[in-house]
Amino acid sequence: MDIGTLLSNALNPPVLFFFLGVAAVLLKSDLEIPQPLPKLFSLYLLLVIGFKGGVELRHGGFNTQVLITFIAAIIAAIAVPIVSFYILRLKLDVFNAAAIAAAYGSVSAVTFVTATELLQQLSIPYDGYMVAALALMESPAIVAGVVLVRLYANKQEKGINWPEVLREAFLNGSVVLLVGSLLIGLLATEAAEKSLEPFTKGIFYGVLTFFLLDMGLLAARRLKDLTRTGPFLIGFGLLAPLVNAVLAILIAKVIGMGEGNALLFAVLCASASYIAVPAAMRLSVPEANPSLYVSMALAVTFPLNIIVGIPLYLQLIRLLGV
Amino acid sequence: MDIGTLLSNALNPPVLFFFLGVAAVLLKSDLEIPQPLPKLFSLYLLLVIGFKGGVELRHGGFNTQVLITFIAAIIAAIAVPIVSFYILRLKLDVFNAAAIAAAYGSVSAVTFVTATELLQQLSIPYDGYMVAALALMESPAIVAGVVLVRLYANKQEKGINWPEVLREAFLNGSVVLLVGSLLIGLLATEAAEKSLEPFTKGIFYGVLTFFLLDMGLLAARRLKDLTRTGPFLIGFGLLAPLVNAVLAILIAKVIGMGEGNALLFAVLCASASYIAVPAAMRLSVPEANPSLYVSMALAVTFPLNIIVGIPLYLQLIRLLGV
Amino acid sequence: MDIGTLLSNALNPPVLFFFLGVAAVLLKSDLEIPQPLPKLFSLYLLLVIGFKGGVELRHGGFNTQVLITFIAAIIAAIAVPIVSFYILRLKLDVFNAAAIAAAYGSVSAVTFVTATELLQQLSIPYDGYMVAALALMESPAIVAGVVLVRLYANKQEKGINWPEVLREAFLNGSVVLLVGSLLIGLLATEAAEKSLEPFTKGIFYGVLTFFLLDMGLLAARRLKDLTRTGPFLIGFGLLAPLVNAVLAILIAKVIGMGEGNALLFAVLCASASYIAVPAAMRLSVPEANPSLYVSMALAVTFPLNIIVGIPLYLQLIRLLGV
Amino acid sequence: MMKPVKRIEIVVDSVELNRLIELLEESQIKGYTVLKDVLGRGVHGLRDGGDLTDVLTNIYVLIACNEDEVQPLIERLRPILTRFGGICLISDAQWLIH
Amino acid sequence: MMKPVKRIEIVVDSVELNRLIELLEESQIKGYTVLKDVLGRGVHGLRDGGDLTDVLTNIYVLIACNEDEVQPLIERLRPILTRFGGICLISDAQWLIH
Amino acid sequence: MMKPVKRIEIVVDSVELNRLIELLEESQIKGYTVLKDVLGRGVHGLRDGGDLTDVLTNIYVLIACNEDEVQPLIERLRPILTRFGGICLISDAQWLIH
Ligand SMILES: Nc1ncnc2c1ncn2[C@@H]1O[C@H](COP(=O)(O)O)[C@@H](O)[C@H]1O
Ligand SMILES: Nc1ncnc2c1ncn2[C@@H]1O[C@H](COP(=O)(O)O)[C@@H](O)[C@H]1O
Ligand SMILES: Nc1ncnc2c1ncn2[C@@H]1O[C@H](COP(=O)(O)O)[C@@H](O)[C@H]1O
Ligand code: NA
Ligand code: NA
Ligand code: NA
Repeated sequence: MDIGTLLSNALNPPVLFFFLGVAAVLLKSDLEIPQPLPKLFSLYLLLVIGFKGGVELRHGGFNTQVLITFIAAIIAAIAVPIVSFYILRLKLDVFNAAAIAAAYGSVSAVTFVTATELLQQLSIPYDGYMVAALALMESPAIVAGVVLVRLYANKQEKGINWPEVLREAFLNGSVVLLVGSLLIGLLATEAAEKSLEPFTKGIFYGVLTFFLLDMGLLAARRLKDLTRTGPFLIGFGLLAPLVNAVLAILIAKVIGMGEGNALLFAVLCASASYIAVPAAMRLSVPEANPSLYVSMALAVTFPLNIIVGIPLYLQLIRLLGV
Repeated sequence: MDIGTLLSNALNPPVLFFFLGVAAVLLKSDLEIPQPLPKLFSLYLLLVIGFKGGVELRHGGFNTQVLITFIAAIIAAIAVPIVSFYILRLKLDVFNAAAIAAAYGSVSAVTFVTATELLQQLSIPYDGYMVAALALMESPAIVAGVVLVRLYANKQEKGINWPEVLREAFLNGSVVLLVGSLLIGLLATEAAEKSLEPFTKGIFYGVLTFFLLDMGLLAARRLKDLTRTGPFLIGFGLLAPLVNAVLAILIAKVIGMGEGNALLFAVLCASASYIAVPAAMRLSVPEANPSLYVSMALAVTFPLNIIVGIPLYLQLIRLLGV
Repeated sequence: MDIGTLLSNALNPPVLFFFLGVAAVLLKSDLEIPQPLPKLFSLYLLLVIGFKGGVELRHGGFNTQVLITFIAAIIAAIAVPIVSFYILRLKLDVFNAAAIAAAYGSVSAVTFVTATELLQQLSIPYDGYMVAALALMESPAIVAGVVLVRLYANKQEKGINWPEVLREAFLNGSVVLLVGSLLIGLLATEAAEKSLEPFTKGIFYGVLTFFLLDMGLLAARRLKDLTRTGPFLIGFGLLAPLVNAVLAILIAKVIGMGEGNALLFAVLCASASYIAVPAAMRLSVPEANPSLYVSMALAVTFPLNIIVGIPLYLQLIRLLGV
Repeated sequence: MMKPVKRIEIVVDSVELNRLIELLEESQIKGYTVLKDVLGRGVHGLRDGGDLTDVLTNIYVLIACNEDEVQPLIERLRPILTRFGGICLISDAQWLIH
Repeated sequence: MMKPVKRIEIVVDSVELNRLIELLEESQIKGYTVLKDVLGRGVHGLRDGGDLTDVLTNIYVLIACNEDEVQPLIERLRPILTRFGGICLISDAQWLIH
Repeated sequence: MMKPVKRIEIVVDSVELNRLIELLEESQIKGYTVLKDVLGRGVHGLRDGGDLTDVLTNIYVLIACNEDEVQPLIERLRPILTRFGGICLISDAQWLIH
């Protein structure tokens, strides 16, 4: 493992502030970032990630390589929840297994953007359309989760209330904001892009840093829930991302993605959703316990990815000569 | 109609994000910007609009042209509510007629600043003192509204509680912040202005964009109220701004305002207040139904102005060779 | 008194917006900055003050002068509360005397940063390690306050619950954020520092200005409490800072601090805490009345320092040829 | 240990906050609890808070007082409720003397 | 002057807000009060709101209604409480007629 | 269908939140509801929340429990109320069994 990238990643202010948040909770400090401030940061980040993705997409262009990447993304977003569901069913009831599987089939935009920041620092190029892949991978896992519940839960539920499930999966707040901003980025003129730059580029890294301080606070508080859930779930939260990342890197090699895109594709498969999926699961699979799937995605998988995962996957990509 | 300006205005990120907000509500998405985030944006915008107005006012200077413009502004801010009141009385009770008339006699700072952004994009010059005109037109309509209620409502109310009414009109939060920031802009040194620029100029367009996403959400939610109020009020919400704008443009031509100032004057007359006036009306005219005058100003007149109005008025000004 | 510096300080946007906040409350305007917006500003300011301090500390270096300054800071942070306690005991019960003494022994980061802004405007150099002195002076006064209560309050309380008191003093939210950000600033690379600049330097002065508008509102609202407490406490709130500043300036002269550092040291001694200490006092000395020590620190000492104090102490430093 | 008290609950348009506090002070009511950003629906329509100002929000006030303090208070309260709307509920409770 | 009413208090997962409002409208309940960002603990564990979304928060609904309106309402309410959890308390109060 | 319960309402300085939750857990109280940012006035003066920290705010806690759980709870609660102030009201209600 090339300690250099690992260390340079861990010494990035965003990751350092994540540690500060965790430390504050472990030291029982009363440091707190009250609602709706976390909501302000996550809305800003989704808006800017989408908009910048749209702008880069416009510069880029569309070719078969882009299409193949999108197809791979959608397949991953359906395969991961199905495989995860059967593994989780070893120890969990249908509802919780489906909800956690949906979370791990979906993605975390902030993990994605922490990876793009690292790529920029190491000046490794990547394509704008990867943000579109991010948007594509948000929702399918939610539908997969609900279908799995209907298939395996006791049969007394008639069919699936498809309109509501699809609205929950494809029209929840984060997806609408991400996809909407992406489309607006596509339509924006050069002048508009320029006048938005201090907002979308200037303060972006600073707001991301402030947000990761809050994520550290939230993750550390969720840790207490996890201690009660036992080793199996923590194990899944650590292993699933690594396995998913390795598989993603292999697929990337097969499709011939560049180094940057491969890392982003691995991070999408390895990251779990803690905003879009929990919001959807509460309505479609209310029997599942939110503190389980939120804690795993936020307190185990998110820290794993931004501290160790991202540099590790990059290392692996270089090893396999993608 | 020169489609060019209309389209370039509609393709501006702020307007596009307004559409995104409306679309999110129509698609029943749970996208939401919880209080007090909208308050944060509107406080920031008022502070920056006022401060920048003061700075430009200092650079500008004072001459008879400025004085005439101010007089025209005050006359408009009194004439519009009186005329609107009698039109509204055709279908509405005294209280609601007066409250809506006051809203349309007052102004919307965000509509004003969307117009200044368009003028900057088309590099059409305008004067700093127009922000002072904006400030002058905030309050008179509130006083007019209250006076109309006392005159026409049943007589059992003795006189007008002038201290409270004047405080409500001239000392409500938005007016104090706008006028206060304007005065501070006047006093600020070049160095202070410079060190504030990343805050007042840099992120301004971005925060305006974020705010219009929220305005889209609020406007679309208010639309439901309007469907119940019937066609007359929606008609008034669409026609009054156009009529007021045409009259304003004629006055601008007579006084000899430049193209930029004429557009801003038209926008001031055509825009309706959804922050200062509702806050004042609730105390002085509690019998009026806030969901009526808020919905008309926010869900009908505001969208009309920023999507179609502003480019249309500019077109008209060029036609009449102002 | 050189009116120049006094005026140039008072005409700074932050101070002007403080006056605007006070004026809004005195005019009974409904201008309000609802929670948790003030919390957002103070978290941002603490994070940026700490981070920038850490960055400057890294550039600086460590020598005996730094060590002596730190020792002087800690001694002041213990001496001030003890002396203040005995003075306050002339008129107050043990609990309130200890709580107010602790507030005046501690510091206000925003007063500190208003002074650094003035130094930058007058291009007077100062050292990064002064932020470390700020951090060092946050907590000792809290411990001193609690010890004084245990010594002088009726004896029925057995000993001091040291773990809780120390956690309250050294691990409360503001201290953890300030010290944490300082350490992260020390570790940050040049590239990271650069990409954070629009956030830590660009919008800093603007957010400080917005924050002082809110401080003006809060200070003016607290004034009503003070009128009930009587002249003694208002007198203490005005005199203690001046006396502490003079003593600090004498110490600075003895230790041979530069002009900039001497001003900052004086401001640290002269400022009182209205965030960290109140939060700690509520748990360790619940018998004290928060509206007393919060109002004195926020409505008397803070305005005194930023309007008159800072330029006055600078004047004094120049007079004594520090 | 315990004393019987009356629980008065008031939900009214948030614009009435200051007027209501003055009224409580005039009726020598020294203790009350206030909740802000309260939503709801009533005769005056839906107050879902969905607005830039707190125009469309209510406040909830809880007052525990002795039986004899109820009458003077609700006499002062009635004109406000008639003009600005809102509701007032009165129920019984025991106050823990400490 | 006063009329006896029933006070219905409901605390339920905030995700149920829309469903609950629909249910009130179906039961011809024209007046209700809603509090958001409510925390708590129950059979479904701790809801401390500590999250990026309002996944871990409740809502509190207060309904003052006549005795005869209670039965139809709680019959519609029961299936929601069984499926999504939450509590419903019913107490007596006097409504100030104004 | 319904069972009688006791409604305990507590309003206390928000700094007491953790201590109060511990106390509830010690008294085997498994269900409670908490409201934050509560304002008010009492013996300790006005808490209008107008401050940079939540120094000047209260919390409101609602506990529905059986009659026999009331005594142990209020015995533990009394010392907190005496030292830090606040109020505790106890009233009757019916719990909807679902
Ligand atoms: N029957 C009721 N039960 C509970 N709350 C109510 C009731 N009626 C009105 N309210 C509350 O009081 C506010 C004002 O009522 P109104 O003046 O009737 O519109 C409403 O927005 C509700 O929050
Ligand atoms: N005994 C109780 N007393 C007061 N509130 C309760 C009680 N039980 C549950 N709650 C509230 O109802 C919410 C959902 O309850 P549950 O479905 O049992 O988890 C909890 O988060 C609490 O806010
Ligand atoms: N009589 C009362 N009725 C309702 N709330 C009260 C009453 N007395 C006190 N409170 C609440 O309890 C808090 C603390 O009370 P105290 O300790 O008496 O200052 C106050 O800030 C109010 O929110
Ligand atoms: Na994934
Ligand atoms: Na107008
Ligand atoms: Na000090």
